[in-house]
Amino acid sequence: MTQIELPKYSAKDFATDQEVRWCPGCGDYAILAAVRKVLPDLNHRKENYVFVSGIGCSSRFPYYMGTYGVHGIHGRAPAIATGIKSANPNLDVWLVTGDGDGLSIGGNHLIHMLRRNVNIKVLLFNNRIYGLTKGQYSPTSLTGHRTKSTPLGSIDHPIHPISFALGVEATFVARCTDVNKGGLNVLPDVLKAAADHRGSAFVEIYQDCNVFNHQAFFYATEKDTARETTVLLEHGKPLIFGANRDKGIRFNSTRLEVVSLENVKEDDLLFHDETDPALAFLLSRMHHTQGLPEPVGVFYRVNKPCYEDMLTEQIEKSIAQRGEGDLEKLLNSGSTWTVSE
Amino acid sequence: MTQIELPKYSAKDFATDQEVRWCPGCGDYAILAAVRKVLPDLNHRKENYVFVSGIGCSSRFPYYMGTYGVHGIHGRAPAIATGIKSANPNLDVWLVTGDGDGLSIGGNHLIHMLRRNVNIKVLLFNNRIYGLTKGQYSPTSLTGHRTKSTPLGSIDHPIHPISFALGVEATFVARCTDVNKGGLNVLPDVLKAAADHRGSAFVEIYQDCNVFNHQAFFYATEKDTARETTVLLEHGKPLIFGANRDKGIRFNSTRLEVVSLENVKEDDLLFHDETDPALAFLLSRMHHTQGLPEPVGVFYRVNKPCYEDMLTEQIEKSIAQRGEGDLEKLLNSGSTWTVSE
Amino acid sequence: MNTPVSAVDRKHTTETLEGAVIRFCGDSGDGMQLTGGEFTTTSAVFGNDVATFPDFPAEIRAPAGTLPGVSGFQVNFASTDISTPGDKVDVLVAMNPAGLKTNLADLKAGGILIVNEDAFNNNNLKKAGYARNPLDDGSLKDYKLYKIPISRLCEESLAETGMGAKAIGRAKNMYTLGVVYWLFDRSLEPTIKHLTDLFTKKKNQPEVADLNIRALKAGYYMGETAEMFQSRYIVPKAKLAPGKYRQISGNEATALGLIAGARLAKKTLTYAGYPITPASDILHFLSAYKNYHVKTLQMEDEIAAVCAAIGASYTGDIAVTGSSGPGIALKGEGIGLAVMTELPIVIVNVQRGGPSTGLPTKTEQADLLQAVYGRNSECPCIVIAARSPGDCFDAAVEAIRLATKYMTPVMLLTDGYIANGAEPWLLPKMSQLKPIEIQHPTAFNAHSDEAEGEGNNVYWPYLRNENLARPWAIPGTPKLEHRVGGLEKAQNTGNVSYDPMNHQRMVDLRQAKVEKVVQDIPPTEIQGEKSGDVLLIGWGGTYGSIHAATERLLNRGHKVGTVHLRYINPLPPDLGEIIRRFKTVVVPELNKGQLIRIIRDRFLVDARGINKVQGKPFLISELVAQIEAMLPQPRVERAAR
Amino acid sequence: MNTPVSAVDRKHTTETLEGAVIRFCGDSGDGMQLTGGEFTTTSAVFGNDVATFPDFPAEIRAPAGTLPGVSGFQVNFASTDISTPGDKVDVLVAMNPAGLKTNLADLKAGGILIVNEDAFNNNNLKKAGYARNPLDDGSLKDYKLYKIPISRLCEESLAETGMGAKAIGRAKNMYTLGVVYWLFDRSLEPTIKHLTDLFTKKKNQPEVADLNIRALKAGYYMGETAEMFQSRYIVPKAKLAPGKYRQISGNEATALGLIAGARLAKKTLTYAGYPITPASDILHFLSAYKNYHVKTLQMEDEIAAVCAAIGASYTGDIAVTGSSGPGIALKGEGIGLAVMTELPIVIVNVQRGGPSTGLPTKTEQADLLQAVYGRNSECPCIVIAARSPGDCFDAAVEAIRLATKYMTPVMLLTDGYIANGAEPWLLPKMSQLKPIEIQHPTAFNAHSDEAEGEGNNVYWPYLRNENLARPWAIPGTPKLEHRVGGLEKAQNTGNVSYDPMNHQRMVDLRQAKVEKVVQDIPPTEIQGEKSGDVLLIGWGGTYGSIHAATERLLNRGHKVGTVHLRYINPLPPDLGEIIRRFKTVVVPELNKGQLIRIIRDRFLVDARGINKVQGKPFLISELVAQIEAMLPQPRVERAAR
Ligand SMILES: Cc1ncc(C[n+]2csc(CCOP(=O)(O)OP(=O)(O)O)c2C)c(N)n1
Ligand SMILES: Cc1ncc(C[n+]2csc(CCOP(=O)(O)OP(=O)(O)O)c2C)c(N)n1
Ligand code: SF4
Ligand code: SF4
Ligand SMILES: [Mg+2]
Ligand SMILES: [Mg+2]
Repeated sequence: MTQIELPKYSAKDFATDQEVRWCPGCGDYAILAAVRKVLPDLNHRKENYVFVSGIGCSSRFPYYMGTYGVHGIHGRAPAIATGIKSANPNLDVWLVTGDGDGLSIGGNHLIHMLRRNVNIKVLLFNNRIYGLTKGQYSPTSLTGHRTKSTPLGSIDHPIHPISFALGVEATFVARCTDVNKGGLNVLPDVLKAAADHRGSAFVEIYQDCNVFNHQAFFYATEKDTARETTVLLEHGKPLIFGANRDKGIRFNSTRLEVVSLENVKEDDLLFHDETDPALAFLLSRMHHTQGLPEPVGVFYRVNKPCYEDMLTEQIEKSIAQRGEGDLEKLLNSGSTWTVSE
Repeated sequence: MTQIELPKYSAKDFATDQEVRWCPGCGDYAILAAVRKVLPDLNHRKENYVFVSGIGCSSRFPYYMGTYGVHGIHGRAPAIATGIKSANPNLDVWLVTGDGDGLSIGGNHLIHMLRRNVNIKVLLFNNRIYGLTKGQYSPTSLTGHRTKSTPLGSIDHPIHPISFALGVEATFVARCTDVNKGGLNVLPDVLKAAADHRGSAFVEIYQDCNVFNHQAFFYATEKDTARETTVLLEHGKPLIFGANRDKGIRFNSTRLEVVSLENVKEDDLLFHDETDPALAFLLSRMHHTQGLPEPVGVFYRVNKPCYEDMLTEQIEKSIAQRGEGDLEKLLNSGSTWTVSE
Repeated sequence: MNTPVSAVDRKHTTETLEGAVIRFCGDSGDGMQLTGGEFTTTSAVFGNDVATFPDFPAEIRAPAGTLPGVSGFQVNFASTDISTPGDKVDVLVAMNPAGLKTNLADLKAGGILIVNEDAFNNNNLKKAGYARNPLDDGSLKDYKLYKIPISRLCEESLAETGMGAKAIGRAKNMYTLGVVYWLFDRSLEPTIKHLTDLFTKKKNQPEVADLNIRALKAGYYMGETAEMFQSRYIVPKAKLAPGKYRQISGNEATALGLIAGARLAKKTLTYAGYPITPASDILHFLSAYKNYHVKTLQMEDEIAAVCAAIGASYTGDIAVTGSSGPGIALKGEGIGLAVMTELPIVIVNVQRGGPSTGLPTKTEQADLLQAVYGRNSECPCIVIAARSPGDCFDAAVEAIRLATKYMTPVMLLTDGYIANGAEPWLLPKMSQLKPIEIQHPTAFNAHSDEAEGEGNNVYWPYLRNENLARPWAIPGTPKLEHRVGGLEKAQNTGNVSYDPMNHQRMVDLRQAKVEKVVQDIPPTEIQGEKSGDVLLIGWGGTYGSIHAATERLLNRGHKVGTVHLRYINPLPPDLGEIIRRFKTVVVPELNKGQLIRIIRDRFLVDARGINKVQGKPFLISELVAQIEAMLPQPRVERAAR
Repeated sequence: MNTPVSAVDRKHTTETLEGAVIRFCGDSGDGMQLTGGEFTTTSAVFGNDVATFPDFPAEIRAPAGTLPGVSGFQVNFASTDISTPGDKVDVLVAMNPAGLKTNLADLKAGGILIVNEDAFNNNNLKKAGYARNPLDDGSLKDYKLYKIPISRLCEESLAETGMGAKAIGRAKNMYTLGVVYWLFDRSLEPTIKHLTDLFTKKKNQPEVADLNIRALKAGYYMGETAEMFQSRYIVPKAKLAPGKYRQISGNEATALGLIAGARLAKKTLTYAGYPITPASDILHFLSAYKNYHVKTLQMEDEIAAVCAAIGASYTGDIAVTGSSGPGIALKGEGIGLAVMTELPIVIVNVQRGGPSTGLPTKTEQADLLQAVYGRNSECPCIVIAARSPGDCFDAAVEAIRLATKYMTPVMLLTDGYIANGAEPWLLPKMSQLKPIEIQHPTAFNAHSDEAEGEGNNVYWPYLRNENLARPWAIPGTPKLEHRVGGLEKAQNTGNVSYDPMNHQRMVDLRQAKVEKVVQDIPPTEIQGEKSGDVLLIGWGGTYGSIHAATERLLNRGHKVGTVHLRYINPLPPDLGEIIRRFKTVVVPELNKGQLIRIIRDRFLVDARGINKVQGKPFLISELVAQIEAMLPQPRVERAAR
């Protein structure tokens, strides 16, 4: 395709005339604003964007983006998106889902999209609750969580979205928060990194459901705690955190521990390696409740051929080998015979 | 329950009068024989066993077990089994599935059963192919695999069942092979360990589909290669392998390498720790094609409360607190009023 | 407590009414559902017959003050028998401009319109799309308009509590309720008791209880003192069947019915679900009843839910799954497995607006053909429907009874309207409900040819009893080990069978089993004439509207009879005979014509449909008008009565 | 090459036949499908009309020699027009006792029975459940029995090749085919060519080709020299419509039709599937046609497949998904989304025996009501059906045409019988097929009130054309960015709408759109009488049997007319008028009565069904017998002809 000059877009170009209908104070607003703001910087044509979603509060996202979009059915967005991307690999396909949509009913589709490495950007809004259906527990709800459907507390063990994605061969896995009042503004950088990745990119976003699970992630987003309970992952750099950047993470045999930088040198800290799946998995098990900060940023990033590229390649190779398909010939193939008048 | 004396069972007690209908040479026969042989040793009552499956060659398994059984629908065995186990926690529920049944259509149900830690034993017969539907590629088929539906080779990246299970919070994860001509007879031991585990137990079994994917795992099962391409995991023991047990696995920073025991002391080898999820994950990435032996045995085993226990506990607690539910009272709850004659 | 007594005061004239329809509307945040619910309970406890229609906005919250954010609650209360929340509204209470805009059309000419004047500010007017303030421009001159500065009055009367502005602002619904209570001469007691229970006892927030009770009383006193209303209204007690009553919504009644059904069968209940509007509340209700040995499994999706129910059923529990709309579509394959394995499960379908995600919070009756035909191959299910909130209880018990008697799935159809709507419910006595007999075999039931000896020596899971049901041996029973599954089964032995004649036989048997249910169907009741011009055939949640419309038509002298079906598959055995007694058959449905497809097919009668697909119940008036248009000759002479 | 010439020799008498039905049967491992296929091709190439019926064992392999392991292939070849593989068999070739046991009942009295004598050893006899050897006990005296020691003869004749025993053993099917070729005076050429193509060219195994060709010839010479058969049979060429033919199975024709449809629309085809018997072959065929720009996606399940098709459709591809049985049940929710988003997709349903997993390898026609009604809410789909293997091509093209013209899903029904069966197919000429016009808008199509200026300034995705279809703008088109989804959409703008009247309008529109298809339905063709005693209404894969039965009934002088439907939803507009011209309407179906439900409902005619659910097609004779029993008076006088 010849590159036609790209218009200069602003966040406003990515808005629609539809009223945004989330509850006041919902974390979704911040994510929407961030996405609208990041897209103009990505140098893609607006008409090539397709936002795809399932069902849930989060899944209303496409209605608020002035791009092409499909508000699908519950859990099936990855399959719809795969169809879109296969049909036209030039499109920039983004997928917005929730912890229920993406990990409960839709978990399997997500798995297979990720392992196929279809070049789609997945934003999973994790609010640890079913928002749209008014407050039942979700696969990421903590054990014991009392919700409409678990008045005595949930008895399920929650899924860890990052571990999940790593376990099913995702090639890009990241985490950030809807807002960050601690000063780390990871969301836009992660969105850009996801956009730049050629392949499936999985981004978990801690999101506040203001109505049914308020403050679930305040430890990770509020000014006084965010820097203590989260640590930013940067490839090749040591894991340092704390409001004063005075703490670090270190290996202790195969497990991790927090150390004070007063006692330990930076060089002895754990250095992040985005290409190491087992390290990424280890990092995905860190919980602030165990005294370990929860990593934000890119856990894992590797290059693998992506699905639609291989699909196109097979078609092109097949044409190169067998020639552009001639239907008349195809019909006439096999053993034919002629009955004359 | 009072413990009634257990009959002495033999493998024959677990057979049925139905003809076993797998292709001659199918790996499923060996697994069936092993299961029938192990069950008598487990000291459970025959009438308490329920074998549940989905659809596939492997999923015909329940028909060949003289126990209770449900041959379900494609992919849904974990949900059926969860219903069974919740309804009667005293039953011993085993689930037999294939790489297609369990990881393609049924991946999501498996995830949620595993993370809920329902006390069910899962045997996943991985033959890297759809057997019953006569030879299409499956989620574990290797990239490039030519099958009926991929005449030019598969373009999907395969899923690793062990990584998958670890990523979704399974509490017991193991691997073995249908047969083992290299002398390691892991299958019965793993079956017993799975049976002993209180919680979901996930067992991947490399299985030869004699017709549509013959010899896919011969490297791991045949006499001349098995000891070179597999390594037995034993908790607390170093990873040693080779026909002469002369090779070991060692950490090299965060990655693994093969070393010769001529040069390296056993103490410097990697020691297996069943309770370390990140280590288990690292082990799940080993491939013989990269010169690393593939682990068999138990990758991971931890104790967590299981679903049906917590379910029962909530019911009991609720009864203790609120008293045995009285329906007449319940009907009369809320604001009532009386209309007199 | 110093509450006003409900004696008629002297300052106002009083009018006695047969009944009235009142609708509260406002923003989702204005607490209209609670307000309406309280008014309903109070009226019911007082002794009126009541019927309600809560109308929520779509599941997701709209911005405050906008049209999509409007929440409404309508209640019809009367001294006579009523069966619907009413067509037109006598009193409309609008808490904001958006509420007024979306609801005014339903207010009767000359009706009472109470508005919160304070909410009609520029901002809100704009959000509601009003160019000018309707309170001032004369556009409301056809109504009895009461402009009350509710926000300000409420605030003033609560200022002394020292509570925050937000909390006080929230109490204005109770202030409004107080006004309306005064207007209709209702007691404040039930609401005060409820507020105390809710805030003081349950949530341990006595200050909130106090605030709301103060607001309620302040509103009441305002009515009493402000000389704003010319008249008060009295709606006397209704003559209801004697007994103990409570308000109940359809979803709660379904939940209770399922518990009762399991109890009657002396078994535990497993309910496997996945949240979806408007079925979720069944899951919520049941999950609170753990001490009734109820197991609720919130599964990962609807397919898992139906499959978990199948697993629980195989294991011997009373197994139920429920959903709505797309969730039911997803269960088709699973229901097929239950049909083939001949395991009893109940599938509750709380129908909602569709197709696809459709109008999730709105009602519809458009899943009937899916229930009867919507699975691959010949896959018959028993299908029954509930007609009203309270009837969901009976229908749920019946579903369990039929499923276990015939060893086959039963689909129970309810809908968003009766699921969320509530009505006074005459409490059943458990002791008077018929027990559900279930026997799990514990011994061999057949003699295999191969084996020697006399007496039974095998268990045949597909042997049949007089109802064509197979035996239900459950895991844990020694010697009866057997396997079930989705492949065709040989009659008797239950082994997998590819035999053509066996397949024919089993397909026939599964069908015959469902048809056997006719033996359980009581003679069909006909409301009105037993023969004549028009037979109305209804089903499900339209009962109230059709019933009321029939009354009205009968009053006008039309020869109309009405049948309302509980049993849809199979149909009642006497239906054909009834149909033949009428000149015209009319089938009103909230769909494009579904039951009518089956009626026409089955009875070859040129039935006509009255159909509406607007996410809303029928109005009595529209039914009457359409039916009258179909009647051979308008009975003018009697219509004048 | 030194192949026998097909001249009639002197040693044997020759009989000329109008046609013959031959069935090859044996163990799954005996290569019966290949054998039957070769005989068919040879006969077709020779100029006979042919029809086939492959009958596989259940998907899973049974142990060698057992009854469930038997594989059969029946071919009917004739010098006249035939439309079914035949009811009864003239020649049965049984390679083992199990084959004999399961197939003998279908052999005509006096028919030819060729058996591989060597296979009738104790072991095999026991596996087949024979207490004594039927070849010796006189039980086969009603047939012309030819006991040939095929294994030994074949082995001897191939000994000199030096190939292994296993390879030689496998070639015995070709030996047998040679015998049969001799018996029916067929040329060996087509098979020799095929063996060479397959083994020498494709698989590079010339030694295997050689082995099989030798076996084939050896069999042929045995027939010639052994003086075993008294007579040879000649089945002359048939008079077929002139043109170029090939053998085609329904699944292959469907695949080709889908490619052709996409070509005619000048678009690329995306086929998203998930393996399932008997639909998998469509996926297999299509996945080999990458150079036709065909994209095949084997998704993780059927739900993903229909959703991927929806995604591809939104993006502008011709999007198709296909499945069978339970796989179709799973697609219901997704189809609903396609209906709501008004996106064109084709769903191919290769029907199989059910319910649930049922009889996966057997045929049935029991998914019709699911196709028409099987989704939540009012969710109409266009439904069409293919009648024969070759017809699948046309039906697939038509499905794509209708889907894109009306912007809505089309369900294409085929079944296991026509999907696996093959028939001679007169090749269509691409140039003579009507192009499918599709326009993707590239500019605004409406004027929004809010915006200033003249001319169009917005894109309305739910504006409608004369067919009520909405425009199909695709991603990548500047300025036409828009969103679709499963919530109810406002007419024109396509915004989410909860408006009651809009909902009614959209429900009506989606229905009206499907009903518009009547304008595409050509006048209904009637086979036989245009009015009279019995109108047969058929649909789908029963065409051959019903057609042949009709011929036979007409020959016997009955006043019978037959209509075979391609269009099921909507029905042809002239069907009602045709129905009224006949005294009785009979609907034969391989189900418990499904089309008949719709016919009765729609036309209020007391249609009667002929129904069979045995996993097998109708026999002509059973149809004739049942229809004759319904005829007012047997026409004895002409039946004697
Ligand atoms: C098939 C189906 N099942 C269930 C639902 C009901 N439903 C809608 S959204 C939702 C869960 C939403 O949770 P999540 O994905 O976490 O999104 P959130 O609202 O929290 O952003 C459910 C259960 C549905 N629409 N469709
Ligand atoms: C809903 C549904 N989809 C598809 C199928 C067809 N099907 C049966 S088994 C199977 C795959 C079997 O593969 P696997 O689970 O690996 O088992 P194997 O036969 O290899 O042991 C498929 C696709 C089905 N029966 N049901
Ligand atoms: S319910 Fe929760 S997630 Fe949904 S819009 Fe409201 S605050 Fe946001
Ligand atoms: S097809 Fe493969 S997996 Fe299935 S029975 Fe045969 S050998 Fe075993
Ligand atoms: Mg959520
Ligand atoms: Mg497999």
